[in-house]
Amino acid sequence: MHAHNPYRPDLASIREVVQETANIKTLRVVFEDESVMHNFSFRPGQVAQLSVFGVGESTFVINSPPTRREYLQFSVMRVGEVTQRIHQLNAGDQVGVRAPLGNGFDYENMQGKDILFIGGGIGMAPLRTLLLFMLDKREDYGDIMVIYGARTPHDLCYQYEFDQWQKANVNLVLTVDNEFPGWKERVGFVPTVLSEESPSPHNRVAIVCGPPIMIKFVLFGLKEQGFEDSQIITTLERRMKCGVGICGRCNIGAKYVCVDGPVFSRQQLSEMVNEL
Amino acid sequence: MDTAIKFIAFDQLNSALDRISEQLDVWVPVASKDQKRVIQFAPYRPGMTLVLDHQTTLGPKQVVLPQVEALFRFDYRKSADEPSRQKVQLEDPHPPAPTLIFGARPCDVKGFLVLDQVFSAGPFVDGIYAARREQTLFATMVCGQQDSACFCSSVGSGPTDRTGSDLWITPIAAGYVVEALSDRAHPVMAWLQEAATELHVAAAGKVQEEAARQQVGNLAVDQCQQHFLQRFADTNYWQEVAGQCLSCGICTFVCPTCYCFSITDEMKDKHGERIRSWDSCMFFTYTLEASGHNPRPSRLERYRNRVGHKFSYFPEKYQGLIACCGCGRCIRNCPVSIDIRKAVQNLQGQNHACS
Amino acid sequence: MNSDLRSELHKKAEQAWPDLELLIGWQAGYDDLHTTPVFIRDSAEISKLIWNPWCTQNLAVYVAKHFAASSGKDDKKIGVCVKGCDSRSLIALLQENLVARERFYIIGMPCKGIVDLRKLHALSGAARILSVQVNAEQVALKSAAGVLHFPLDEVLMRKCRRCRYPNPLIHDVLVGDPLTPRTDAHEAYNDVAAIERLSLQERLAFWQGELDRCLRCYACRNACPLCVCQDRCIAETRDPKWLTQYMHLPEKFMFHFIHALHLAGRCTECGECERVCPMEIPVALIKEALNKITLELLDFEAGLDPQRVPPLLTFDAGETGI
Amino acid sequence: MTQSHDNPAHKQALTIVGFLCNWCSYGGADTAGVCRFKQPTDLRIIRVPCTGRMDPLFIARSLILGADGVLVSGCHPKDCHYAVGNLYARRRLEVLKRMLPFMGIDGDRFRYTWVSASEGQRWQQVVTEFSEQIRSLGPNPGVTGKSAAAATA
Repeated sequence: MHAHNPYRPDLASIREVVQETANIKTLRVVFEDESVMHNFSFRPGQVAQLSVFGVGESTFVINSPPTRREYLQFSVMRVGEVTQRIHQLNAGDQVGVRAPLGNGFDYENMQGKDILFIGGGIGMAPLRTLLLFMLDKREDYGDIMVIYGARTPHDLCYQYEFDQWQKANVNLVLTVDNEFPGWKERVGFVPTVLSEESPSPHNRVAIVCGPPIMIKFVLFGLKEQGFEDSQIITTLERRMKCGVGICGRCNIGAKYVCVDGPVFSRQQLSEMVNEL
Repeated sequence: MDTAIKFIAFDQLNSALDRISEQLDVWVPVASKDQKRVIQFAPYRPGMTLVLDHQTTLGPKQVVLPQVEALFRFDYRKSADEPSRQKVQLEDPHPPAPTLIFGARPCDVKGFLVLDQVFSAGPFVDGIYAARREQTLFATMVCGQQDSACFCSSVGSGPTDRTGSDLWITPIAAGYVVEALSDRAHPVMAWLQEAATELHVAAAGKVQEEAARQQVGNLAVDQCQQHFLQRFADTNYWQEVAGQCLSCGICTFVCPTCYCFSITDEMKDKHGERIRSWDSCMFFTYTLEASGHNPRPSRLERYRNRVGHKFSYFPEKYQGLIACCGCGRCIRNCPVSIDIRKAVQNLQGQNHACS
Repeated sequence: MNSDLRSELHKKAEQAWPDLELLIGWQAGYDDLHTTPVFIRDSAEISKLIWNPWCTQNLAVYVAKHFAASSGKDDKKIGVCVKGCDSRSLIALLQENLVARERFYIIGMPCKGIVDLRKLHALSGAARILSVQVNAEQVALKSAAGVLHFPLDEVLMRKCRRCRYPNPLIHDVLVGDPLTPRTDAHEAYNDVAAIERLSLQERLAFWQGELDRCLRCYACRNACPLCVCQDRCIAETRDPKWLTQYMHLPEKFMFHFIHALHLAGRCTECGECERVCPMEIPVALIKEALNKITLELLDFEAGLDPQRVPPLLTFDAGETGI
Repeated sequence: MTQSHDNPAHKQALTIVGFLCNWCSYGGADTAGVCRFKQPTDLRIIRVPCTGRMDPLFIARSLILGADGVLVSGCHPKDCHYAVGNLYARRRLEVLKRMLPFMGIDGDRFRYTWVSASEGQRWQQVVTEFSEQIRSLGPNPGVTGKSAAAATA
């Protein structure tokens, strides 16, 4: 980040583009200035503003972990003007990156605990960061369970990594909304699968990210399982512009999602005004 | 160093400003050519007629936070090593020139004290704003004109509030008495030629006293921070105070303390700018997400956020500072005469039956 | 006079109340010179309703939204108070099937004209206005500088001085007696004609000078009862991107030009766009010019006959001359 | 669409934007080309599905930004590929044409006309006439604000 001009991105180039699903691409990006790349540090869960000059900027979580520093990875779902353009980019193309922004996950407080990741669709992206970070420090954490759902098997991101996750002793539960030819894993919505699995809340942290409707029912489900508000972590999305707590739009009450978030515990959310 | 109190006779005002504007960029309140009641700050040019006996339609906010400004420029150029590729070059905006805002009101200056928190208090500092703020001097005039929409005394300011000003102007029968309030004012004082006489100073003292006696507005804002939060979910209340809102941007655009902005890229051919432009929390698109979700979809939520931001969220974040300067512009200019004082005054009290 | 009409309004509102779920009217604003719309959902609040020469807002602006939100449960209607000009906006909404007549109870207010605050302020100069009394055709303005008297006509809004329809063209009940219109259609376009007398260059310079003040606050758009797509406006969409966010003249010019063109054959000349503009840009003139064109070319005036279709929403295969 | 050129020397070449309906006038222009009818070269053609697609915005934007002329051409009335598209269009276009001068933009810089796919000769005539008309009007200053009096006194 530029101290005098927090709106000015650092130039970066795309090293590789991975087509995850029909409308999600993953970009692997390196800063052009080697010293920027070398000195770059961040917490899992922190975000970046990715720009295409002439089109605009959008916010994405850095979904590569801080422990793997050869590139920064972003997964981008095509929904609006900027993401449309990002999807047209190829390896070698230039982008702007302002990072790290936001608070990131409080992983220190998760050490020694069992972890439950619950993700839906593109919502797996922030979870992947923390998951890989934990896998790189596997001994610091207890059981790791991942419940990951998408509409169809084709809508699951990071499929090429599932094997590695499982090899690292991750209990990976995959589910899709409806029956699908050749699909051998679970079928049903994430909240249903959660109640079927019914993981014990004892000494466990649940980290939830996905579409608003999924989050709503998962939070309800977790409550039923006996999870306390402080054991439930989620990430919020808001329309952002500046990313540095100035431009004003991403507030929920006095909190700005861009600097005070995007990671909030359910406890924190319950203390904020209800304007999601 | 010239620390004497100065005097500008009415007929000497332009020649004084001519001298100052040779050294600094000077912004003054002037009436629009065709609509005499539309008064705005504009760069001073010799011969201009200043309007100093009316509050301006738009405060001087735009001098430090222009309605549109470039955050940086970008240019696509052919890459030297790979001619088929375009490489981007970025360029920061030019540093600002020293500027004097002449003839602002205490409420106008109070607005900047609010903006300063947002742009300069961190965690990130907006260097573009901070540099311009650093270069800007305020010659503020004691305020003798209040109307039924003014309420500056209610929000910790008042007609003689000198906080944040560098020079202090008092209009008397013969002209303007000018005092320096900060060290930064001394060069400007030196360019003013006529020293004030004892009579001038005494007359100015009278005007000050008279203005200081004015209690402008009777809104009580203590504890509005908590009262707002208690009122937050009371839909009937917000319907009552802002059901008539048209969701236009007037209140935010004329507000000295509203600063929210949008950032967009504008490009022509291979050159462009990332600009910031005033945005309004009253607009539907302000919080509209690409997915179509909008956390503040209706006018009530947006108005509630505006009140909350000024009277609850802001003081919560910045040591009790209320993000309102009581200038009354939002009330005066609202097409449907929504009164933010009423919205704040009634926060306290029983949750509403649909009255 | 006003107090009689006010009690008549209260009485008629009381009578209608059993059939209403909501009544939209005017109430006192933050001072004597300002009124603000009120949404009455409880008969106890009917006493808040006022009627006087300050009731400036065109309440038809709220009608489409409340119509869309209303369930129409128990056949209850939405009541709305309209002046002559406002009633035309309501008819225009009916013409475009944006609202349904049977869902509304229309309280018509024959109107002698609304006071233009800007004219009052111009008359009082720098002196603060302390009070204003309107008695029949006379106005007494008391300011710090003294009391001024002048004819009411002198301080009426521009739209009122050219008003052809002081009586609501559509109503379920009238408050007060119908009034005689003041001008004929020919004189109504005097202000447009004045601009037309300028040379092309002068007209361009005039509009450039006026529109340059625009802040793009979009109050003119949002106060318009017929600007029904305001949350999806070309002024703000980025895709397609018709306008940049720059404050350059072409952007402002384009916005106002298109805003007016979207109202061609639809604008009912309620003048709200012009009244609400904080920069006092005479934007209603642009729409009046378009209305003059649609009147001459297509023999159509918006907001008169609920059965007629606005001319640009239809066609006539047989028409000649275009 | 083209922004006005600041340098008058560039103005030798005119910028005329032509919006041609896909079914008639675009074919007409093609016919004129195939028949090798000589035409002025100032017209930049944008193909639209129907003149009914013509949002007056396209024309206003072109002229505001300094296009020297705008020509809209479609099927003859009652001959529209979509039956009635051009019947809607002609009302809109006529209203726009009469509106332009009120805002200070010369209405002669805008013309709408009907040319069928077989009328190559007519197309040649329309383009030639319109180009000459625009040439005689000279460059369009657009709405740049440069000639506007300063907003404040």
